[in-house]
Amino acid sequence: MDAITFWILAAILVVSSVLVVGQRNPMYSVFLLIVSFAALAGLYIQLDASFAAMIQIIVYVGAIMVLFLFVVMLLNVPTDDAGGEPRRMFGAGPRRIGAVLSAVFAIELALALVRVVSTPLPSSDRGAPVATVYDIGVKLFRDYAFAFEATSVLILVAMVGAIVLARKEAR
Amino acid sequence: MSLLLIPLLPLLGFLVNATLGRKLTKTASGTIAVAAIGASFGVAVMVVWSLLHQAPIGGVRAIDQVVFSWIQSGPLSIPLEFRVDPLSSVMILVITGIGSLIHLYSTDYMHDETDGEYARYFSYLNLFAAFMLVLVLGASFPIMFVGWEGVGLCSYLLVGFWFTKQSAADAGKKAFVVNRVGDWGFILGMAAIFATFHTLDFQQVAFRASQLPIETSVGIVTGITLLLFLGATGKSAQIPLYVWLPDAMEGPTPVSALIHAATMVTAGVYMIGRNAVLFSHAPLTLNVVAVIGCLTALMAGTIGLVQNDIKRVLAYSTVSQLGYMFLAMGVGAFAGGIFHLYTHAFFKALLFLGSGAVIHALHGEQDMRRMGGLRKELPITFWTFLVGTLAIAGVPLFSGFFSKDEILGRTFASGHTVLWAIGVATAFLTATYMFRLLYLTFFGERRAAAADAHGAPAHGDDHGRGAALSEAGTAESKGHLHDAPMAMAVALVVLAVGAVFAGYVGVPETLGGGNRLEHYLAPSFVAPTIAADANGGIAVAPPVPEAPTAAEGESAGTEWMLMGVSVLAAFGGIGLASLIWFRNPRIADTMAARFGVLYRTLLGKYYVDEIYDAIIVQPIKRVSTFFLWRGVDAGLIDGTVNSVGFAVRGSSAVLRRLQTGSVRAYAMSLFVGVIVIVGYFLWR
Amino acid sequence: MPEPTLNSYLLLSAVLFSIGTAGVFLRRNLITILLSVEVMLNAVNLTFIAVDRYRGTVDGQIIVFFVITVAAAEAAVGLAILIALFRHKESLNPDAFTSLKW
Amino acid sequence: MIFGISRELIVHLVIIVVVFFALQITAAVLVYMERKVAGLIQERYGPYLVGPKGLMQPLADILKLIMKEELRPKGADVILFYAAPVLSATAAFAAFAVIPFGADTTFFGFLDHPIHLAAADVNVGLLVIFAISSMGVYGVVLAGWASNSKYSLLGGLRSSAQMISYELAYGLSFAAVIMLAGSLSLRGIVDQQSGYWFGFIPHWYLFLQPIGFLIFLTAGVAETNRAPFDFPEAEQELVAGYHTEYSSMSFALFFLAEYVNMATVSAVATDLFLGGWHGPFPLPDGFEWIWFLVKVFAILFFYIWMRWTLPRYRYDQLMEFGWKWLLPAAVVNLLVTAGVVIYMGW
Repeated sequence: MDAITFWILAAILVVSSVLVVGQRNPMYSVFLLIVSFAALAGLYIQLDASFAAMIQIIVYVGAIMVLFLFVVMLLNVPTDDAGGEPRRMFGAGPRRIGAVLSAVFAIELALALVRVVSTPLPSSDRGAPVATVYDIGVKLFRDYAFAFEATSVLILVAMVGAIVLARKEAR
Repeated sequence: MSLLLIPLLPLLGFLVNATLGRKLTKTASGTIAVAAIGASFGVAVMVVWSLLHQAPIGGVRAIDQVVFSWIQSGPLSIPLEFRVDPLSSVMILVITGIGSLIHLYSTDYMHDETDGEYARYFSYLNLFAAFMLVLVLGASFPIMFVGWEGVGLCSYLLVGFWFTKQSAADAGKKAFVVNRVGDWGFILGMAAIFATFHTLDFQQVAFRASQLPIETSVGIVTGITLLLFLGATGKSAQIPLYVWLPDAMEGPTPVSALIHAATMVTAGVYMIGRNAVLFSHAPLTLNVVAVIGCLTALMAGTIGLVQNDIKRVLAYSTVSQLGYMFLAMGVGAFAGGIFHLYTHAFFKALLFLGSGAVIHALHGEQDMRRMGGLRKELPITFWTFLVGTLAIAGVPLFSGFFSKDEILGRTFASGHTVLWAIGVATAFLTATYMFRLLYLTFFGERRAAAADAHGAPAHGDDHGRGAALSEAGTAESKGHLHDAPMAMAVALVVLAVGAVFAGYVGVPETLGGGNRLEHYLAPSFVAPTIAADANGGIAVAPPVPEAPTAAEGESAGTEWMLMGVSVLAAFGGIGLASLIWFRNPRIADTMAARFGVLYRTLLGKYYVDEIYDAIIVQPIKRVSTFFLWRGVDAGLIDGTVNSVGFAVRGSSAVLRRLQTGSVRAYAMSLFVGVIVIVGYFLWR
Repeated sequence: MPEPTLNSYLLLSAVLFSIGTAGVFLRRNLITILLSVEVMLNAVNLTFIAVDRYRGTVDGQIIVFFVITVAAAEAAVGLAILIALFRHKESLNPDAFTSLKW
Repeated sequence: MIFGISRELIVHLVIIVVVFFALQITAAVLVYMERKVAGLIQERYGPYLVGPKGLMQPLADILKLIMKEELRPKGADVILFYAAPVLSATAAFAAFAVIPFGADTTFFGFLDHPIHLAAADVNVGLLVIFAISSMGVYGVVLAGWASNSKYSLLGGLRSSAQMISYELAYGLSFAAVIMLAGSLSLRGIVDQQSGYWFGFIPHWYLFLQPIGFLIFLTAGVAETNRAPFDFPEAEQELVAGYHTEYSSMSFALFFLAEYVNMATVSAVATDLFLGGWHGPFPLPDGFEWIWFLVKVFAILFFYIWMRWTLPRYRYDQLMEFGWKWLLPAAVVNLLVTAGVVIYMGW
């Protein structure tokens, strides 16, 4: 049962991600990315991290992606590389190099993983994740309290920065 | 009572006035300043009181306070430590007491300034007080040096207070630069002391010095003391470094009174007193000190005789009085020197403030040739001034008499007959030029118009309005002049009282006084029999012989004789002065004509400034222009800097190619790095 | 169907990551590039969660939250910049913004 | 065991089917209710021709919609255009799946173990609801964008902006309740609300969280784009907002979605604040869900009532209200609750 769901979700995940990248229309990319996030959330649930899964959906799908969507609608540049004539030096050449590089990287990672013996995950009792939520809360606000506060500051700064940047200069 | 408070209070005053002075009204900033110094006077009094009621420990009476450990490196350990002993107790009383009076005086005197300037003035004044107190309270050389430099700075700031006036700015610069020479000596001295005694604490130094034999020939102690004395000459305007003091008169008159008469310039004297033990171990230096002091006294006296600027006359008299003090130090009459310092503080401050009142009344007129006949118009000023004059002239029963006589007596006793003779001569001169000043200023008729005919320059004391207002002054000078206003009057009167009675703490035995001040001060000038050593422990020293107190070896008779002589000198001087400038002023001009060369030499202050300029300033200027500036700075340093710049520019011209500006290119390079690293870990 | 092991998760995330990088290098549209970056972030998150599960801890999840938070901030600022750029050059092609300043 | 299928499984499937259809029926009922109430409020009869008292009216509406021609504006993005309504409808239904609507029951001994009355019982239920409702935005946005028409686009943008802004207050009002109950599971929360104070006041969070409840309702209204916050389809300004270009079934789906969403919000409100199936007086075992139904419909009625009595806000006012009043209020409420929970040790 788990195995099947895993492979299905994995398939969805990979395919949709590939499409996100392969897509010429940013609108579609956004939606495909949402799909991949949903699949990812499914995997999280598989891994007994339902809380993380929900956060993933709420924050990523519910907020970040909407932001992207807005920008896409706002700028309304559906097709890829609209404007900005590609210059010789940054034309197709380096992009191919980039593709090669990432392929190499993937192979490297694969090799690295194949090296180590494949360890099966410890069998999980589908115990109440609520308890986990509790644990997470405790850990987050005890051990990671500082990081938490720091992040809040970060968010604030980002907010201000975004507003300042995107605001039309009043002249 | 915390010693720290004493310098801290004025410092606070400074901070307040310096930070929000521009916002404050004159009344406010003035009040703050006066309150600050006044409070610290109160504290000082309490401290001294408790000191007086303290049982001497091993002959030493002192209150110590370590604020915190300031410098701590290897063998060198300098706590920020304050110490009050009899010597410094006298000093702090003088500084805070007279300081307060002068602050008070200034509130009226500076009243024509704008609020901001007013606050600036008082902040400087407070800062000065703070540093001066640090100087005298410091328990070790470095602390003293902090104060030493601090007062130098304040002197610079205050002399150049009206910095928009070229002469004032220059005077400030001059004061500072000349002092640097002295400071150089002081620093070297400090270094030598540390090298020799491995400590910088006064008591320690005194204690360890007392272990050494008295140097008959030139030795390390002599070297040290000479260096220190160089510092002293700088601060206290002695030959060869006295030249800055007369010019310092460009500053506001109260400043001259506080810094250039009562306190700062006496720092040198204090410093020698503070290191009495050290100096008394170097007889050679003592002689040098005595001679220098004596010569300075005479020289300044002679110059003072012919000056026409009221403040300059006072300045030179200050120099010569300081000479007296050094003379005293030189002949080992440390107590005497401090005694004179103390009385001098009163009457010289009084005289300066008096002259200030006159200048104030005449709207910045400083030239005595344009004064005269002010007796009736400025009664308070006149009477107080008169008291001051009598005191400085050494007329019996006035404070100056006792201290001066003390010095002369001790000089004679110590066998320096020549110096004694010069001293007497100087006393004569002092009386003369002081009464000349008195007559020219307060007696006879107003000569403003006449002087205008001479077209004598008017030294504007009031910033900006200088010349113009002095004209105005002369214009309305025929009309009624206003006497010193309230605050100024109070200060004058109080100081006058001081000038009369200050001397009575040190009436010599012969007059049945039983020289109390001297006995009180004596412990400060001998090595402590028990000195707390660096690490707070106790080191027992061999008991040193009791300091030479009053008139040993000389009979009461000789002392009466000496006194008679100096009194004669004083009255002789007064007589001569009245003969020339009171009876028929004509004589002055005729004499000036007859001894033209001498007169011009004196008027030109022996051309010392010119000589210095020729043999020191100009060469230095040339060297720095052609070698240091053109050669080293422009050629070497700038050359290096520029070449570095060019190198960078050249290399960046090449490296720029990497800076494509394409985000992707950067990301790619970064990513290559990632791949390489991962690869390394794979194939390792 | 083999049971998913830790490695299968890790491999999956490796693949995702590579896809993300490929996207960053291949696309000529800033929006898509940002999306690719998100993909990469999520690949990392997946590893965290997987290892978390493997070691039976929750720290990984917490780190994931932080990653998500940072991603949010990044997206906000990134998009703001993007808008500003677009206003300026009417283009979203990263190669159009090589002048370093204007 | 029937045909080798365990009874639990059967019951589960039954429940799912029931919920699914119940929702559609609810929607239908709501349509009728809406028109009737509107009529009454406006001093007219409302539907009365079709069937007794116009009871068949919803059916007629649906038929009409089905018969209509499916229009698609030129230059619309085909895939997304059709994906949009499906997405929103799916989201709407999915959200309801995790809502428990009755006490555990064995169906009068049909089962040997009592089972939960819910399509799917998740113990992070609230988060799921929150997540899915946040997904609901996409249907609208998508519709707005895909139909390639300025009215739709504006409507879509507006509604998404509105939903996002109000989601915060929405979530925060959840959080307060979660704190009180100490559980993320709706069932757990409902169970916390059983019992009475002084024997007669039911132990509902409504009484502990009055402000929270108000915030929740307001935000809920905004979430579902209902009057007075119905900007996405502000007729006077945007014709019909994001579904201007939709017709026939796809329009019906949006319509359905809207009403199901209303139902969901009301159900959540019931579970969170009104003690779910715990009523002022207990009902016989196996019938508690009636209380649930009653409360849900009460809230729904309130919705409709509001729609026909309140005028529409202005958009900027809406945003201002959301950010400057509702959100701060929610935060304060949360903080106070937290303080109480900590210091009273509830």
